Amino acid sequence: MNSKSLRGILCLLAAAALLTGCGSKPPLPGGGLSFCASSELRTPSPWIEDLNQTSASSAANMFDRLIEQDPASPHSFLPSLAQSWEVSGDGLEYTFRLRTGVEFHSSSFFVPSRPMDSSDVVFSFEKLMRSDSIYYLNDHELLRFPQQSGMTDLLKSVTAPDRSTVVFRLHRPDPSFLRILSSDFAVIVSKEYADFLRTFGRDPDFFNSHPIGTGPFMFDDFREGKYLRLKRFSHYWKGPGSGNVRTLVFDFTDIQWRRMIKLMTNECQVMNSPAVSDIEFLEGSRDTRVYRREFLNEILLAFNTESSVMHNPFVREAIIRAIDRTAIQKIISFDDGSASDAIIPETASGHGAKIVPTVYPFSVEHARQLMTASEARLPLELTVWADRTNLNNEYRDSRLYQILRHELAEIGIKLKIIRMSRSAMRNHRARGRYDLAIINAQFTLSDPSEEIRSVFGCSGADDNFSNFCDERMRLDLERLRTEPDEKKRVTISREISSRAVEAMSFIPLSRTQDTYVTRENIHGVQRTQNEGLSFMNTVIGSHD
Amino acid sequence: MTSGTIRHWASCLWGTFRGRPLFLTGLIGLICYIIIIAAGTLFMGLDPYRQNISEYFVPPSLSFSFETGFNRFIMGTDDLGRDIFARVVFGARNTLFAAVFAAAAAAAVGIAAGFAAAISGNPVLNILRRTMLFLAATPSVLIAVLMTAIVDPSLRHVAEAVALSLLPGFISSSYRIAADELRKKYVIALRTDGAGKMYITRIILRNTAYLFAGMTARAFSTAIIDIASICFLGLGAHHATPELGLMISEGMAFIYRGNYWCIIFPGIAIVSAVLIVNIVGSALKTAIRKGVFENASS
Amino acid sequence: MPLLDLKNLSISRGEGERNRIIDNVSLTIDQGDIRALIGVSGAGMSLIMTAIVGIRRRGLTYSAERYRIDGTDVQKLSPARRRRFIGRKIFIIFQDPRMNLDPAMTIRRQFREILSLRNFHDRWYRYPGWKSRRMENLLIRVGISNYRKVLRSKPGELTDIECRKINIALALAYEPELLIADEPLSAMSVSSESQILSLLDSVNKNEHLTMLIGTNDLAPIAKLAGSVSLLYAGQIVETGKTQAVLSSPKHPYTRRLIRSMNEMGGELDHDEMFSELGGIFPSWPELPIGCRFGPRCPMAERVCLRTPPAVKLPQGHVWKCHFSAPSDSE
Amino acid sequence: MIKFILNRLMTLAGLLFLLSVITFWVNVRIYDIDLHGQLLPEYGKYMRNLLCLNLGTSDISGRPVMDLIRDTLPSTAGLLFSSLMISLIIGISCGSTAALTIDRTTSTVLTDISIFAASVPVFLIAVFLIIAVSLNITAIPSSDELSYFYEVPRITAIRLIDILLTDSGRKSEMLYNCLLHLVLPAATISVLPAAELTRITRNSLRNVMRQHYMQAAMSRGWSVFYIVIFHGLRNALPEIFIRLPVLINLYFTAVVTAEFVFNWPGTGNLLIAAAQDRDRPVIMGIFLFTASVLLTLNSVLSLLARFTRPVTAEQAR
Repeated sequence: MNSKSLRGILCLLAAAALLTGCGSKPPLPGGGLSFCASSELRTPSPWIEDLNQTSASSAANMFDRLIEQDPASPHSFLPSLAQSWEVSGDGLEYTFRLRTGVEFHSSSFFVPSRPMDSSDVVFSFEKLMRSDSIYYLNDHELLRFPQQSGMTDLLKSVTAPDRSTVVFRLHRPDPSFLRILSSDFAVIVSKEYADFLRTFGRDPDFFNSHPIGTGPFMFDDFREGKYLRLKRFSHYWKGPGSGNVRTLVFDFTDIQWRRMIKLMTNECQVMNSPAVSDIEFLEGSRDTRVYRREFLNEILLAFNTESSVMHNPFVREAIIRAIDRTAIQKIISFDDGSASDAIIPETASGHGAKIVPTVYPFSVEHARQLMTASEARLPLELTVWADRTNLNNEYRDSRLYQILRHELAEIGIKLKIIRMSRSAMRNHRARGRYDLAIINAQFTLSDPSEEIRSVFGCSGADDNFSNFCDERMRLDLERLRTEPDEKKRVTISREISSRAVEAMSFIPLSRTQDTYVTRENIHGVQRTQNEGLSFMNTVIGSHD
Repeated sequence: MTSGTIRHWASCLWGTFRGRPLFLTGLIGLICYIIIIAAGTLFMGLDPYRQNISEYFVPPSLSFSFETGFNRFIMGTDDLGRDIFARVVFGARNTLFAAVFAAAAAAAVGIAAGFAAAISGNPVLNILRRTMLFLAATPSVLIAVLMTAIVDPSLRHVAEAVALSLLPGFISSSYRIAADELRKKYVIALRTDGAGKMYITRIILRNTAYLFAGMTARAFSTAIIDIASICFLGLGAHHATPELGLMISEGMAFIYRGNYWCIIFPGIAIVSAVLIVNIVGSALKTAIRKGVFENASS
Repeated sequence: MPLLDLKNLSISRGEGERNRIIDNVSLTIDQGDIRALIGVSGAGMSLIMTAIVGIRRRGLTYSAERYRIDGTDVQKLSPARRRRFIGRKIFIIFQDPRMNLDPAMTIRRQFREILSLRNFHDRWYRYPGWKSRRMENLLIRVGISNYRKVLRSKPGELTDIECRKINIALALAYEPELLIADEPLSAMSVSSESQILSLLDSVNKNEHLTMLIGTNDLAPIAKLAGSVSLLYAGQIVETGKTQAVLSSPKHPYTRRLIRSMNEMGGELDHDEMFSELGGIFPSWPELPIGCRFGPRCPMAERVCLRTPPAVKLPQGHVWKCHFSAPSDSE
Repeated sequence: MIKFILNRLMTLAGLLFLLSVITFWVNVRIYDIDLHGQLLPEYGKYMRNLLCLNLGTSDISGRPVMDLIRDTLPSTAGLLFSSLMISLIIGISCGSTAALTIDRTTSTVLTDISIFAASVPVFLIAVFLIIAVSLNITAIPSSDELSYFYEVPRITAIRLIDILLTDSGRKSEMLYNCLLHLVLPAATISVLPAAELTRITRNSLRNVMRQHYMQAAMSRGWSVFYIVIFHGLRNALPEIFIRLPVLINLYFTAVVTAEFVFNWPGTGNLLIAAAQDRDRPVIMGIFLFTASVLLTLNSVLSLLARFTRPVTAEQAR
């Protein structure tokens, strides 16, 4: 009676099944490599981005710098776009001789008419230095790299005596200037392109959203919060290189487990920031390789000293003592080291750094007494802002929050944790009501001064979520800005951070070491100075 | 209430549950569920917060050895070494309490408003009822999201959002039921006999109670699903709170490594709760209908 | 050869004699005949009619010794072919005239559907627009003069009598060999009843359409039907030519029926007659063990309550009773 | 009939007004707007912004909310449409089968499956699909709309259509990739509505099948398929339409959850991200947008239910 209708339904189902498809694996399109990055970019132009691994990687692959750090010895530099350079006797004048015949990328609407010359270099740096420059992304955004590196204060002028020579003049001698120039973010862009765009009145926005550089990969497409796609640049001045990556995609995936799934299902071939507890698993897996990174990622707890409750130092000390930071360190990073009060470790070797014994040892009893002494009304409800993006990962964060909540409940403090992105935190800071903030700070061990000045800075524009600043810190920050010697800067940085801890405005919660993971068939991913990943010489091997 | 009526209701209930194997299964499931939750939260000394780093990702097992006795973690542990069984028990309690609150609040307010509109015939209430007909499809997730804009997310607010989303449905259907009933001959007869509004309300309520029992049970199961979904999306309970949806959301972070037990047990807890509520709800509906309209002896 | 030859149709709800809702009903209808099936509602008329067209109800088991239409053994056909075959031969009209028509479709579309889905391979009138012409003709044929408006309307906008006429017109459009009508006269005024009766009569005479008409009232159909079958509690108690049955009823039930009809000038309906008889009309699951009319029969004897009666068939007049020739004196 | 439409339109307008009042009140609460007794001018300003489709700018990205919605809506529409098709086909065919085979194993099995499926939260289905499908068949991806390696020009903004419209050499490859990305989210979204639709179709079609006109049509020996579609479903439509608002709710939750889990670049994902970031302008904007769409949809559905309902004899008189 209804065999016919059943048949019809079966046909429909079969059609649906065909439509959804259950075929074999599609071939990876054209030597494509996908990098699942833990943080997202708002523009494809690295010089107006937060300094993190993703922006450093995009800068490293799309652009070139005048000079490069020698991978073999961290304090010497190799020529890149500059063939050679000289420093004047007083250390105030740097003269660079440029490489000739370096071609810029071309795009669908712009074809460069000339190779790179000195005017491009001058333009690239003036654009960063000038505060009245039109290359701001948004009026509330800061030009991140030049401000953090201190270049704006250091650089007096950039001039081009002839087409292949550039002269940098400084306000004061600074030996770290070469380091600034070799930074991934000190990129050279095309002046001709900017002029071309200006004739159409599309200069700042198009320049930032469709960048033109000289690097091994050229810009192809960008979608905010989703991806950045680069194509191999066939006329790269260093030659084709040994890599076979033709299309490079930065897949912005801020949720950690999704990065992992993408890596496991080969949707991504490279990812960064795996969960610490997964590293063991990943190292054991046949499909993946783990590369540890020599880089320090610190989770700091900032006390908002302007909040009415946190103004009370007893409460702050009670909180510090109530947190078992050794346990946190163990849980978050599976590190057996003991907790430390020092934000910058004594030795600059990163992992396994010697750690000074803590001034505020863990003691719930003591914390309870302090709470009684503080005469705060219990239970105390505190609002915590937590940094959601940047270098952290979901997994670690939620664990951290749970531990904090658990431990502070012991001394009668209830936490209300609100997670938001770093930029949201920054935007809400002025009018926000928060008591504590959990932030992720990322220090380059050789020169942590940039991040130090951002996190502990005294001007309102910084990311100082404790709002704490006394005269000594102000002086130290000023010294840090002007100090030419790299080693001394590390010392000053350490002083600033220990002062912040002493004043109980900040406390380090845990220190992690970030890593990146690749599929087993990916070889030759290189690290750059600012811990970006360069895929120029990356080889995608065959599956087996 | 005399002993006769108690016996009558007891026999109706028992008769219904005994009548169909499905109902009986549901009843047994319900009893087991309640016992596990009550025993787990009150007597077994389980602690859903206790962390033990050295025993993370212990797989679930029922193994037994003479030295150590039964495996301590029958459902395994999560990444912080917390007992998943304890978290499931407390999570089920939290989720179900929130769902009970949402369904009960929506039912009480909704039925009262719907009846008031139908029986009083007040035009203002009638307009309200009409608007509710439109709002009946407002998704709870949308209300929960709106609430995050005003207040900080918490399980209580999620329950309130779910109650709000269930309310219009209750108002419009209780209005419809009451209006239908008012048109029936026996009510007209009562009216002509001069019965008061309160009396008529009571009679109608008694005669439609089985419908409302069914509706409330359905609302309860919807509330369980919605609360779990909202918490899964991260708009609900705080991170450490044991909550079934949130546990699954956190367990997502380990599925690629095969630690499925972080997800499977909360998942089973949700699905079985919903199924049990649905089954027992329809059994109750049948039983109440039997109790109101049939004689106990028959 | 009879058009419909149905022998010993039984429809039962479970095992055993007493669970047979329809008990060994046999119907043979000759070409061009009108057969009236008479019984109260609940006697099983609808069940028999739907069984003939192949609609089965849930929970019932159907069996028949023989079922032939036009000489073809329907039971030997595969289910799909059986459906198509019966569908081509028989057209059924259910009791409620409006519910026979799809409420969501205009009358025109329903005509069109019937005219398209019935395969008229050998028909001459396949010129363009023949369907419209045909449906208009048919509507006029059944006595609907405002056919344009009717064709445009949906069933909900029409009156009962119009719907009945449309049903008959649809049947004519379908050109079946057997028309089954379930209570075509129920709940109608006397004038509409006579309209429908004369329409059915003329259809039978002019189109030679064989009919099986189920009704609970003998009087109006008596003039129309060539033969009648009386149904009581799922059994056919008496069958024969209308004339023969009317003049010499054999079964007590028939006699009672005819006597009351004569006494009251045809105005008496079943309810009144049975209130006179006393007792209640038996229905499943309380069917009597012996003769199903036994408990209410005025002339019942012991044997009637114990064993079912056998069928008596002298010359085409069939009845079912323990007493071979009941006297007229009763 | 016109009166009925007007009535519905008036109700809709009233509800939209109510919605604007609610969101206005929420805005006042969020931003601590000091009304100073100037309630009406403030509300007027708010309404003027709304009517100009000016929903404010995001706190996080600084982009206008309307732009964000315009960017993400096509992806959601594409996903919604494909899952709508899948669930309609599966739901209606399963429901019809169940209604036709009542009291047989097929019907029981279908009904049981649909009841069980309705007890499973949609996120569990999503998680299950990732575990069962994506981690085993690596060809089926678990996130995003299309592999980022492909470049599709933005014509209609719905990826699938855009791909069909392009004349790229890798068209078939892209189409295949796009469909593969669609598999898991669309499956996740379709399951619950399909189950619900199965139940709705089964119940209303069962009622219709009992009617005499259906039995008469069946007795005529026509194809069951034809009868079910052109008579059965046609007459079951009003009842299906009346119950569809339940489906809207299901679809909304399912789309939001699926977009969140599968990282689909749609409005639902945007909404959840905004809620997690507490990006209030975006939350309010999307809420307002979605709520007005849902309300409109609801009134359209009730109009449809009214128009597909056949005229009864009482109404005709």
